[in-house]
Amino acid sequence: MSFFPYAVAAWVVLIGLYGIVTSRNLIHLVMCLSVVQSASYLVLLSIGYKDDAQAPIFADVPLSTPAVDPVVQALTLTDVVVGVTVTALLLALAVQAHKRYETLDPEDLRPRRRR
Amino acid sequence: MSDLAPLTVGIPLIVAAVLVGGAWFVPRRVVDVASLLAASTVAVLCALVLAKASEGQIVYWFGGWQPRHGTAIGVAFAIDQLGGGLALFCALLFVAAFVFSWRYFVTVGPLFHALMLVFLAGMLGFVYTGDLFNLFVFFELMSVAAYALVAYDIEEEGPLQGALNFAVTNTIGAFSILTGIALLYGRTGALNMAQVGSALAGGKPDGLVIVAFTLIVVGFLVKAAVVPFHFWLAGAYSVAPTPVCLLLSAAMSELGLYGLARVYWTAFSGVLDPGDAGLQAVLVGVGALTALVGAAMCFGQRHLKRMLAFATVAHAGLFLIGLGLFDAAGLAGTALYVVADGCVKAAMFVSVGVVQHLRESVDELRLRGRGRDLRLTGPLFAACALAVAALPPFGPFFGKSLVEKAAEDAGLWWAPVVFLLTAALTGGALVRAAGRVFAGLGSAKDPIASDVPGPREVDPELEYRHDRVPRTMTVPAIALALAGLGLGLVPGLIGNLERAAAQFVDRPAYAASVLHARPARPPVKAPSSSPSLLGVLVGLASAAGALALAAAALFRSGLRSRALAASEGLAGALLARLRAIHSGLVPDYVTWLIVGTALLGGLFALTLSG
Amino acid sequence: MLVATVATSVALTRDPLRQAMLVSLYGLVLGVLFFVFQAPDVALSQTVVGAIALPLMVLLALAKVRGDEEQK
Amino acid sequence: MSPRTRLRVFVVAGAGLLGLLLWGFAGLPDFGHYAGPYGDILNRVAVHERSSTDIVTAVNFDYRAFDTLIEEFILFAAVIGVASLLRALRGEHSARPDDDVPGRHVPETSLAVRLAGLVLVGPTVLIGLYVVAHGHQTPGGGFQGGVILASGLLLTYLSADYLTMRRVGPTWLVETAEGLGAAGFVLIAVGGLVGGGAFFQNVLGKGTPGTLPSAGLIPLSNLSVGLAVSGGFAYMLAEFLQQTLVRRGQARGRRRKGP
Repeated sequence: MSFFPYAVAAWVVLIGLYGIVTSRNLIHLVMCLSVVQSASYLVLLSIGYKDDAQAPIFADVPLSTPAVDPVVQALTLTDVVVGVTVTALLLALAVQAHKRYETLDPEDLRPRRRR
Repeated sequence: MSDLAPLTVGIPLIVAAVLVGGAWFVPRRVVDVASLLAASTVAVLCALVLAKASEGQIVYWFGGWQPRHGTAIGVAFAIDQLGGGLALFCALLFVAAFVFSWRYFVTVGPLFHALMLVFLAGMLGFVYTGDLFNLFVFFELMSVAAYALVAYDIEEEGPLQGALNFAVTNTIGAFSILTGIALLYGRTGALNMAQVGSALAGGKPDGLVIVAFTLIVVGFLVKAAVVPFHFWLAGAYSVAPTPVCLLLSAAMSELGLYGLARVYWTAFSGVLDPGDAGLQAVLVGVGALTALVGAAMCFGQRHLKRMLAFATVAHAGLFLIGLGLFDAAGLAGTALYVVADGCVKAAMFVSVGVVQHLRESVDELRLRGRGRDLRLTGPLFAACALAVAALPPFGPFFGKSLVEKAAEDAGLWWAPVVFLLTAALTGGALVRAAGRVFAGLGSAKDPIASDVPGPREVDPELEYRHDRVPRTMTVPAIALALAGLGLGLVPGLIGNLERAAAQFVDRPAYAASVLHARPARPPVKAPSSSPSLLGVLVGLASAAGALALAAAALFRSGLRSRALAASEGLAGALLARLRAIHSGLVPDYVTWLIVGTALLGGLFALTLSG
Repeated sequence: MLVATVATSVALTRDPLRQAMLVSLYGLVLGVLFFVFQAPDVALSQTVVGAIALPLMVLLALAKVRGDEEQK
Repeated sequence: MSPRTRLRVFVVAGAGLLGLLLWGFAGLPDFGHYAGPYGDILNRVAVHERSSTDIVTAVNFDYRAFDTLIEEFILFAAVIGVASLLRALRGEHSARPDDDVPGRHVPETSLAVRLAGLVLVGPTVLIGLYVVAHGHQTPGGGFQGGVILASGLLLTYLSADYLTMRRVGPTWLVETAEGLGAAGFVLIAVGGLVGGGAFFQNVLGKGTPGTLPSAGLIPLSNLSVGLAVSGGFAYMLAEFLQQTLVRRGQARGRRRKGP
């Protein structure tokens, strides 16, 4: 059980990448990318977890209670925001690409000329 | 005095926020002036910071959270001479870019300027920071600003795909870096680079360390556009607006490599021995591959911006060779090479921008002879092309020969050959372009050149046509070119760089300075070297090779030799293979990224864990 | 375990509209998991972002694209 | 590469990557047995030093506030990016703003949704504000609250229509909020520099842990982040929303022009 969360994270990375590699739709691709990113939240939070410890919030518990690592949580928080902003930008790009090329399938964007 | 360091990041951010907040009230000229002023102020501040950093490393703790008992609890900037110098270089490039864009975009509001300022802040913070997670955050800031800037010119023909590929691959790169950082945090419980380094030092390079190193290296190599992570670059650069191109090519790729060097020397050098032959072989090998692939692709382009983009790839490979030597001499040479080459390439991008501005095309063949009346831009471009071919005594030559020398000292006898080939091919392509566009030489057909013509754009941002080149465009071109060409001749610069590099690679001193407030000073005396006779010969040879290649490409119909035809066929076949790989599809590029990561990881595992 | 399953189904769903729903579910599941990991702050923001903001943007983008295709 | 070869290559390389990741993760401390020093130190000292009972917020807005500042500007850059990406079509395709097109087709909304939306707007905004204000004591903070506030704006859209939404939160206001919030955060940092000697130096009294006006500058930072985030997200959502409408309006325009 002690390794399980990490294995899940690795699996999430792989499956997200698989989705990207086989994607036929740019919006689908962007969502798969956000799945890949979510793996990093999993890794970070799993690292900081401690058995039998409470959340790092001392609003109504004594200060001596063991608590899980707050730093990884702060990092994850930042990471979540970064992830969603990048996703938003990518979605805007995908919408714009659809306007331009009238397709979302990457295969249709394949160039026909020598590069 | 050390309070100035955070201001270099704060000022552009606050100006950007004000520009956007007041977006609808502020006239365009005010925006121009404000952003130019902000960039210049930042450049001055960077110079002051650099001056201070040469007296000893600046360590600045945000919020005043000094480390307790040698444990960092806050975020710090740690600025040494090399970092300070690089930051100054970036800031100056931004000044040039803002001057150039004075007349470039006419119709757009302040969004462009705000993005540029955010981009500037991202670069500076990335260079200055001494904290791993902060490094990641700045990396993302830089990236997001860059994605938006690349796609900024939405009216042009192909930006979106380039921007999309750029954004997807670089996001995966950033994810890779973050996972690497998470692994390090899990092992060491620290995010400060110095502390991570101290915690890792002396340990054995086990799976976690190697995988973390691989992931971080991959992330930075994606940004630096090193084969096989380079695919996004040409598409992105060839579509970005000229001022953005200048920054991407001259600064951003190089910052990726800087990040690699910084993280390696501060965090990993205690556990992965810099003298390790395997480590060196992997990175130098990847660098050499990148240089050759980039150079070959560069020679096969006719879209001038794509040509410069592949030249950027090729040079990133050369820089990686310099860094991959993992010693101070290689680092110093690379630093000089980066700055000189960056200035030269920025000047060339500006020249292309001028041509595009006047002739509405960036296509080498279509432009043939149409640049003849550009009395200033033509010679400038040609001189820069020769500088790329490492003609002595131009700036890039000095950097290149220093790296070559360091490589030879490290026992890599074949390195000068790679340098020679790369410089000759990239320089040759650019000299060819200069000859065709500005002198009208050669024919308007080229069997080797790519079929992708430069987009036939009528730049909608230019509401009025110019027959004259605005001075705001020529001045930065001249300034950049002069800086790049003359850099190697600045007295004492090389010695200074070598001292700075020696400080950069001294991990224990860095850690002591950051964690225990013991100021690290650059060593007083370092062996100063100058280019050897062999270096000069190699430089002359590569310049001659560039001229010969350009001549062969331009006057092929006049020289009906069988050998030429045969070599042309061979080159064509080789290029066809390479081009097939550059398919322009995101899924392909992501697949290559995965392949590259797995390969690099495997190689590191084989060479390091023994 | 649940996370892995939902993530897999997100990546394997081809129809973007259905995928958007699954992404929302995935965000929710992750949020719950983070709560179990004793990270209420992160759980809150993950739920807000992953289950609401992100799928909303995707849906809007899809609506836009669909609208374009209909009119063709 | 054809899709098939790509898949083959991926299977091989992906297996390598999976192995690599697992090898790396194997070196981590066992799940649930982490013992890094950084977080423990903060857990011990932060309540005293910062009077903030939520340590995560203390880390985000004080110890590592600089990260959060940059994160805010990533959001800022993305918002500008979305705005600049989606900008062209407005000028390009429809000469006048679509909202003014007479007889514009308003998407049908059922009465139930409208009612539910209207009922929810108030609480949503309230919850958003609460989450922002109490970030230093309980879970939540400027970011989470900001997103909730932004989604409140979208509820307005659901319950009424786009025009009302524009009236409630005009674009320039939203954008100004975004800029102000972001600038405010930098100003707080600079204020620390002027008042206390370091970027982000705390210059206000710490107050009693657990009460609303405590924890020094953290609530202020929270507030400006909340402003920036709600402005930013609202702007992005509105921008996407407008995209769906622009075309609809334009489709009508085209049909009118057609034979």
